[in-house]
Amino acid sequence: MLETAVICVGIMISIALILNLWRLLVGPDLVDRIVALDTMYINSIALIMLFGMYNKTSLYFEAALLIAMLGFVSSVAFGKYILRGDIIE
Amino acid sequence: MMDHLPILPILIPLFGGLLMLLPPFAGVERYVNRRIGTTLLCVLHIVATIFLMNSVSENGSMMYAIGNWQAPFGIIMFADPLAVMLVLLTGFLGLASTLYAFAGTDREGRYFHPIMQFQIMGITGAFLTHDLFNLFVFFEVLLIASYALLIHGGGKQRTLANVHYVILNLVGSSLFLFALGTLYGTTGTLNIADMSLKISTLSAREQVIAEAGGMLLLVVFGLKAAILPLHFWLPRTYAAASAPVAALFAIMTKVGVYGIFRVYTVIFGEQAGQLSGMIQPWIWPLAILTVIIGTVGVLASPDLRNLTGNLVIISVGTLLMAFAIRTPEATAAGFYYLIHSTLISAALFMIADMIGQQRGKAVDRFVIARKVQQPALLGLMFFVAAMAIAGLPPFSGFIGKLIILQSAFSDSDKVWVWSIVLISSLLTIIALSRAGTTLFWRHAGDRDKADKTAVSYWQIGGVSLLLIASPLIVIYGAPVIKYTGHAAQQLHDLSAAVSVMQLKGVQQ
Amino acid sequence: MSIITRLLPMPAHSFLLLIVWLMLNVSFSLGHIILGSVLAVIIPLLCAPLQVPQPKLKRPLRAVRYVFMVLGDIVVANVQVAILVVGPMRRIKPGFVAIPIDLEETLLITILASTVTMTPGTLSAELSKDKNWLYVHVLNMPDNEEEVISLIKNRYESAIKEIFQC
Amino acid sequence: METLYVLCVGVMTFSGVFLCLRGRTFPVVLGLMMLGYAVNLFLFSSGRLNLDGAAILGKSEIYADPLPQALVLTAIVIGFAMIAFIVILSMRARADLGNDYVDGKEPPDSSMNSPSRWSSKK
Amino acid sequence: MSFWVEVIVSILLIIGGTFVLVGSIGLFRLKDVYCRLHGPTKATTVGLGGILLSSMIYMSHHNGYLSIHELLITLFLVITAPVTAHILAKAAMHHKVKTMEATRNSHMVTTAREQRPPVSDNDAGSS
Amino acid sequence: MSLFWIPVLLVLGVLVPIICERFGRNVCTVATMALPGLALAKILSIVPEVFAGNVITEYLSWIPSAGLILSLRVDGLALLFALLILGIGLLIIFYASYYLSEEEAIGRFYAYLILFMTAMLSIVLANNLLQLWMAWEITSISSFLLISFWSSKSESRKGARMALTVTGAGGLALLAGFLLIGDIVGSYDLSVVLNSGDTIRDHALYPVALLLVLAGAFTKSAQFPFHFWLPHAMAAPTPVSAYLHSATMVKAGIFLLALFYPVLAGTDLWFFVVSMTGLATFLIGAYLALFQHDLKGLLAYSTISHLGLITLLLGINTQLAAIAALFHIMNHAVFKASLFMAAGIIDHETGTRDMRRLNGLWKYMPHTATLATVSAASMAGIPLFNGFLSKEMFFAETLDQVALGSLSWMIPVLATLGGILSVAYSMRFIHDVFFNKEPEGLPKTPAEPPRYMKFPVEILVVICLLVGIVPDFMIGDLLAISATALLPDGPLPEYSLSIWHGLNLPLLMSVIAIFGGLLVYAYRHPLYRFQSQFRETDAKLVFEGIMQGGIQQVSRLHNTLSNGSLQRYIALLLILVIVMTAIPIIQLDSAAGNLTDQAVNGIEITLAMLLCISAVATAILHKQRMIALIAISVVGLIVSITFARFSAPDLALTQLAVEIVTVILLMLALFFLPQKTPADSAPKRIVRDLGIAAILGGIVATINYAIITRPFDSISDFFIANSKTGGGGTNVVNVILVDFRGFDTLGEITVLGIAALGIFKLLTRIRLSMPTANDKGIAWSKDVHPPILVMISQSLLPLALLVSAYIFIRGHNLPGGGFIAGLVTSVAIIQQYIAHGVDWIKPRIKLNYQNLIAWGVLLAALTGVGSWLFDRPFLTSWFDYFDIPWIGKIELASAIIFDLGVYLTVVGATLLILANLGKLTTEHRPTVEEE
Ligand code: NA
Ligand code: NA
Repeated sequence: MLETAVICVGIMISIALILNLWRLLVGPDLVDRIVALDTMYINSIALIMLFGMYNKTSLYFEAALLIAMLGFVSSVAFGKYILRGDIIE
Repeated sequence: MMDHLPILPILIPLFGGLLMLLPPFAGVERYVNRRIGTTLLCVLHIVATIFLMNSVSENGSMMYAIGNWQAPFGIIMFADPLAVMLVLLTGFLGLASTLYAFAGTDREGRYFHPIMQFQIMGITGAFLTHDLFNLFVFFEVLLIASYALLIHGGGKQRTLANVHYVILNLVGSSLFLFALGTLYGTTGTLNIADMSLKISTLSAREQVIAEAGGMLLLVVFGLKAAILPLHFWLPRTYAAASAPVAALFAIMTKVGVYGIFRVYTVIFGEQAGQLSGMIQPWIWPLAILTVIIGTVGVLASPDLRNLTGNLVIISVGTLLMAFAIRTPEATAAGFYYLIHSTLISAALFMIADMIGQQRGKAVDRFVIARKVQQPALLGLMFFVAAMAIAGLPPFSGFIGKLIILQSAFSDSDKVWVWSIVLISSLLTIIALSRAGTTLFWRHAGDRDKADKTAVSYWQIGGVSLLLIASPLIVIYGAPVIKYTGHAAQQLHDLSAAVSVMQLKGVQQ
Repeated sequence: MSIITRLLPMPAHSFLLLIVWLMLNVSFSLGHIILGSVLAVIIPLLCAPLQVPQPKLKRPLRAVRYVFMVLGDIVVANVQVAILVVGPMRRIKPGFVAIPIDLEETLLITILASTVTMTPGTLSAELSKDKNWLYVHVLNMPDNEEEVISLIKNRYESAIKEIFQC
Repeated sequence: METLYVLCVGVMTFSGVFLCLRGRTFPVVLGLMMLGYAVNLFLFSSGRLNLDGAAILGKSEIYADPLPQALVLTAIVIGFAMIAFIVILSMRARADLGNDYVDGKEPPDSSMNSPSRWSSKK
Repeated sequence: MSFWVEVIVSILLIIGGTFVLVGSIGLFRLKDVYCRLHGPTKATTVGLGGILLSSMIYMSHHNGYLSIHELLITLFLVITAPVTAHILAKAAMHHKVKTMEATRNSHMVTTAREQRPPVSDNDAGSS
Repeated sequence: MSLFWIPVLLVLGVLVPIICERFGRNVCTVATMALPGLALAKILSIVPEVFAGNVITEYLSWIPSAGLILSLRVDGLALLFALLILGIGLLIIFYASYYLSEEEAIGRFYAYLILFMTAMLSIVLANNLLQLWMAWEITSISSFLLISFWSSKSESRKGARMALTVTGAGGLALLAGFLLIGDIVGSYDLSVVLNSGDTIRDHALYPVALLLVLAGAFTKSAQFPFHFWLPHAMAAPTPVSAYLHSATMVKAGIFLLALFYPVLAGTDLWFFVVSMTGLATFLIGAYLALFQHDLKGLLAYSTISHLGLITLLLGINTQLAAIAALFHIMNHAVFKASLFMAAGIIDHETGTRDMRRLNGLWKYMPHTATLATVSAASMAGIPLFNGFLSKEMFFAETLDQVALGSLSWMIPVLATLGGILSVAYSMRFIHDVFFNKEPEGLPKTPAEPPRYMKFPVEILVVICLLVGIVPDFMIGDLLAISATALLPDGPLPEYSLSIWHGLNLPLLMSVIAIFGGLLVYAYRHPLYRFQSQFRETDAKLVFEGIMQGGIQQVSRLHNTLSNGSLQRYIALLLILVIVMTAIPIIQLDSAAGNLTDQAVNGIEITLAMLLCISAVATAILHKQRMIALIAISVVGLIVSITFARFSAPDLALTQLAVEIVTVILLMLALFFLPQKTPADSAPKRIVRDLGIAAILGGIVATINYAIITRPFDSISDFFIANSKTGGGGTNVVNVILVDFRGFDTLGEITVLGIAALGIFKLLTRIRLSMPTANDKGIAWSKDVHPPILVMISQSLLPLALLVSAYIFIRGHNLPGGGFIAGLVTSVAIIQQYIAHGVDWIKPRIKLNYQNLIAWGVLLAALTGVGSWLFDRPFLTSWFDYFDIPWIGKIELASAIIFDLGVYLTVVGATLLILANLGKLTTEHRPTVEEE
């Protein structure tokens, strides 16, 4: 059962990622693309956790944690860029 | 300490460069401390290398297993006569450049001395390491240091030259990694000697894959060495660099040449079956064309620095010819020529700078300009350097070219090597005589007396150090050639390296 | 100033860090408690120059309750949003509202704004310069804007005020 | 899996090389980054692909080849240093030369000539 | 693994996955940037929370000890997601991204992007 | 005393004039003459031994492996030349002290002259081919210096360059010839080579060697068609012309022919090439000499002509001809040197050398005129003067050969014609200058020169007369002994050195020559008119034209090839890669190895698809830079997921952290760069680039596939086996990084540190224009630090630092390590910079990032050196487990300190870069350029 659930969720996340990429490429605004990228970060965390469950290992935890932390910084930086151009001032 | 000799030439500049970043060496006003420190470091590097050389000459090649991890698993520093010779050359060049920089270059921007030390460290490491990936790392050390040194002093030309230089080398580094992946993926090892043993045990198909990796490496080394058609970056880059930096860069092309010598006589050497001599069909035309294109560049150069840059290209082509002959004798001749050409081209970069310093806005361009302030001094230096680099007796270039010519083995080699080397020499003589007559003899009016541009004693010291070496390696030609012969013979002797590193595997 | 206050300028922070450390290492061994405590002391000290003094949490229990309330709201809100998203797009009638806020401290405003974003169909879009207005984007605006305003003010802002007692 | 993997490496190489051949610094930097990804994946795979065998002792029976991983790690760091340098260098070039062409000037064979070229000469 | 644990894990997983997907569908389908921001900040975060919870239970069960570090990721996301959304909404307003036609009070974007207090509808109409 | 003293004395002699110049001209002259004088004494001291028929040789080993064994040899030929070089050389030095004006740097002049003398003497004394060649080249160089002595004159520079080019080219051919001979004989030792005549002549490569040697000899001796440089070398001061370009250097070629006469001569090829070249040179030189208006020009062409004569004699292949050649070498040296000096006196005293203006000088300088007349008569071959004797021998030898078959009669006829012309130009030299009306518009009033300026001329004139009158007494022995060098086998043939040989054909030829010459001179004006129809080609202009044109062509080629286009350079690089790797890859019949593809699932396909699409999108969208940056972020993200998927968690973490930092960096930079790429490359170039990219992508993929589908043995098993026991960690990757291959890591952090320093250098004094609005024209938001962001960022900092400590500490055993921890710390601090701004952070973070880098690398390196204390190699790790009550077993390892070094370096470098980059828009920007 879990196996099936994992596969189902895997497919869901895959679809989600494809939808994200679509938005990322289509835009239309830069902000749309950044939102898409941010969503992709979060979806990747889901995917990596899923890998962990699939392989029954917690080795992926740090990767997920790091994506959460760094993805935030990245999205904020992108946002700041649009707002101010200069992200550190 | 003697046990650690093979690592000292790497560690001295590393620690030195780091200390230069810290008190009491760091800071605008402490440049005197830095100068004293950096001179000591250069001398220390040379002394350590001489000890190492002595030890290697007496007891044979030394290996140093870093972290006490033995070959083929750990990273091995392998001090064979060739590597030690090149390290000594590097140290010598470093000292000359450093002294020259005391004239003021070192105060034109930050971190000059530390980065110079890192540069020396990178080059030294590249010569000493016997691990292909570690070679990559040292390549990157020397490259990043060279990027930083190249922009030293600022200015549009330097920035532009640096853009080209950096981008090309980044592409080159990517290729290096592709090559490394290919070679590791087929042989499963990184130690150069071990790889050469593994290569011979591969199946024919795997050898073909390894061959692709080897070819990639040739491009990588070729880019560093500036062989045709990868040479375009060199004259402009070297011309843009400040003089002591350009002088130190004279050894950098030799790192590429060294890589070619090392990799293709060891990894793809005689034991490598069908891969033995795999670059032979390439290296001949490339070497010849490199000499030709360098000569064309020499004739077409608008100024002395560009001309010297093109002379460096010629020297690389000549070295490749020596490699292509593929005998220990020719290799030995190549090594001698390498020492000579490195020292003299370095000196010429400095001389070009001093001439430029006295000719106002025309700098070292071949146009009528005001008279140089010290024609006798600079003229003599230029004359000696020009004679030497053109291969005219009684200076080192003559001996270098002579023994390369002598080492041409078959009749067809002779035709090619002799005609190319000699014609290139003639054209170089023509170009240098035109350059010299223009720079020193064609001038518009006398110079303004108030305009004091006399060269400093540091500059004279730096250049003299390099120029004096030329007659010295002529007078002591016999021991030097004996040494290079020994170095060449050791390079070709895989079984010696294998036994020093206690490698197990197929031997031939 | 006692040594303890000097070493632990923010005891709550330090405690939180220790807890997080133990969670990270998935271990409650003595070694990790010691190591975690050391870090919990050192890190706040290192960060101290970069911290601006914040209002103190006055009613922790109320805070816990608030957290659970918000969590509950999040779940509910998400189901609503999910239905909206999956359903026909024309049913969605978004809009902006400006919510007057009485909170003074930036921390509290931040908490409110975050809560607003995490809960039902609302998203804190902008804070006016004078910190008196929070512009909120509402995914599906009820016919009466005041519903949103009063929900936020009554359900969240008042709770926050209560927690920090200001 | 292997086919899929090399497909990705190939496409990234393609894209990286194409970008490296552009005439302005920013795309070239992107190209070098892209090439860097391709190279890292290439070097990484020289230890062959292993799906469940992180080289942490005691966590699995078969281990992935740890050596290429270490090499790639070094390569990533060095690549980062290099990219950082070239990024700032392109800024410097923009400041010194007044444009962002890799050659410091518009290439002679560039066919298009946009009137609104972004340049500020001071 | 006991059946019930597996059921709980699977259900949480499926719920999480669904929300993740819904979030991305929202990003895909919704008509303007402001609406699209709701998807990832809410649904995806919650979805991820579900998956993390599921992973937590599963790993705890698998390893035989309580594996709660997944909670940290959730905590982290709950703290950061609103800020990201806030910054991006600010960015969207700054970029003068068009709101969808049905948006009420879209004039507020003008005052909001300048961080001024809102003006009444009448004022907005006249200015 | 060793023979080696001769060159040593002379080399020291080079320094004497430079040192003595300050003591006045006379002292300088005397001092300069001293050492060559000593050398001459040494030569004279061995004359008896040489006359006794001995060949004196001495050896000094130098670089034996290259055949460079210094060795000297004095035989008759060498003796003859050595006497000429030193004897005439001393006279020239003496003469020059009067010739050069007071303000000229006579010290430098003498130094060059002695340098030349050394080289020239080394040529004739050399007993080793390579040594000979070295000296040969130095004569070219010193000749260059001497011709260009008046360097401010364009003609001097050009003349010097031309001489250097022509003789230099010949010299390189000569080297090839010598190397070939060395190969054939197996030695460069002249004693050996001279005894291997048959070996050489019989060798298949004899023609090649001969032609190469002749190329050297002919260029040096100004033989047709290489003669053109010599007249232009006359731009040199006259002592130089007298010494180099008549008496000695040009004779080096002749010397070479004589030296190799026993080895190379005697074949038809020798005869044909040497004698025909000599004949042509003889006639052309004589003919052109007649039409020169410049006194020195006349002498120069006459020299060419006489050199041709000697060459012709050496080419004739008879023994008597060789002896005649030697005889004429001596005679020519003597009379031509004296003529040049006389010409120099005339120039010196009248200020011109133009024979159209020089007339009737006998009246003004009768003494000089007498001397010049005697020498000129000798040149013309008038009886009682030395030139007559050798020229008569020459006429005799032209009669005595049959090599041209039925056309052999032409040689004596042409020789006579040459004789006629010689008489004619000699007549002109005497009549036109010393008689023939009054001088016209001379710059100076002519007068006799200083007494001793004529002294060298007098000596030479006396020799001319003595040799002409009592030849056997004067030079009989010298000629004989030098002839034995050319004709080593058997006794010398019969010949007689006397004025009167009876009425014979050669005498008739002489008579014809004298009267014919007078006749030609008498009717010279119609000849001048005839000659003036031909446009005079100035060899200098032609030569310079060819050189300039050549260099222009070469420059054009060079500029076309290296047009400064980076795109072209990269394309060339990549094309080379394609060509070189495609060749082996094509040999691979199938890329696939024997490992089967592992199964894929939908997620992996999706990820691959996303990766490929975003990679391609980055390329397509690169003109919209921000979008490209977002796209490449996706690539980076998926690459790190890929690492995670293929069991490389450390890599995933590193890739992720690096990716974010890089993107932030790019964003910082992008602010100062154009936001969009406006103009783009031509479509043709895009197609080309796409082609290169596609092929290269294909090749890389193929190689990759070929590798990963084949099994291999690697050294990695060792690492897995020893990670715990030898490195004390269970994360093998980390143990490799900090222990097995810690040296790589040390290098890597050094790179990072240097990069940061270099970037700091790049940022100092950078002048950037900041856009005030984005690419849509919207002015930047006024909300610099959004309060909500500030609040959250500062709350996250402790958490981030904790995470970074966590990642650091566990690295040795689980994924993590100093590098990733460092990046996490940096990103956390950067986040503070983003939220709070530089102005706020600057006073609050007192870290000196430069020191942090230095200490970081230092710490790592010191950990390595620490192992020396335990007598272990650099970077040998140490670890141990300690059992502590209550806590349990804990591990301490040196690798942790090493990793701490890595951590500090990463933090220092990243922050040095990013923080300083951030400062560019604030007043904290780096401005101090000087350290
Ligand atoms: Na800034
Ligand atoms: Na006259």
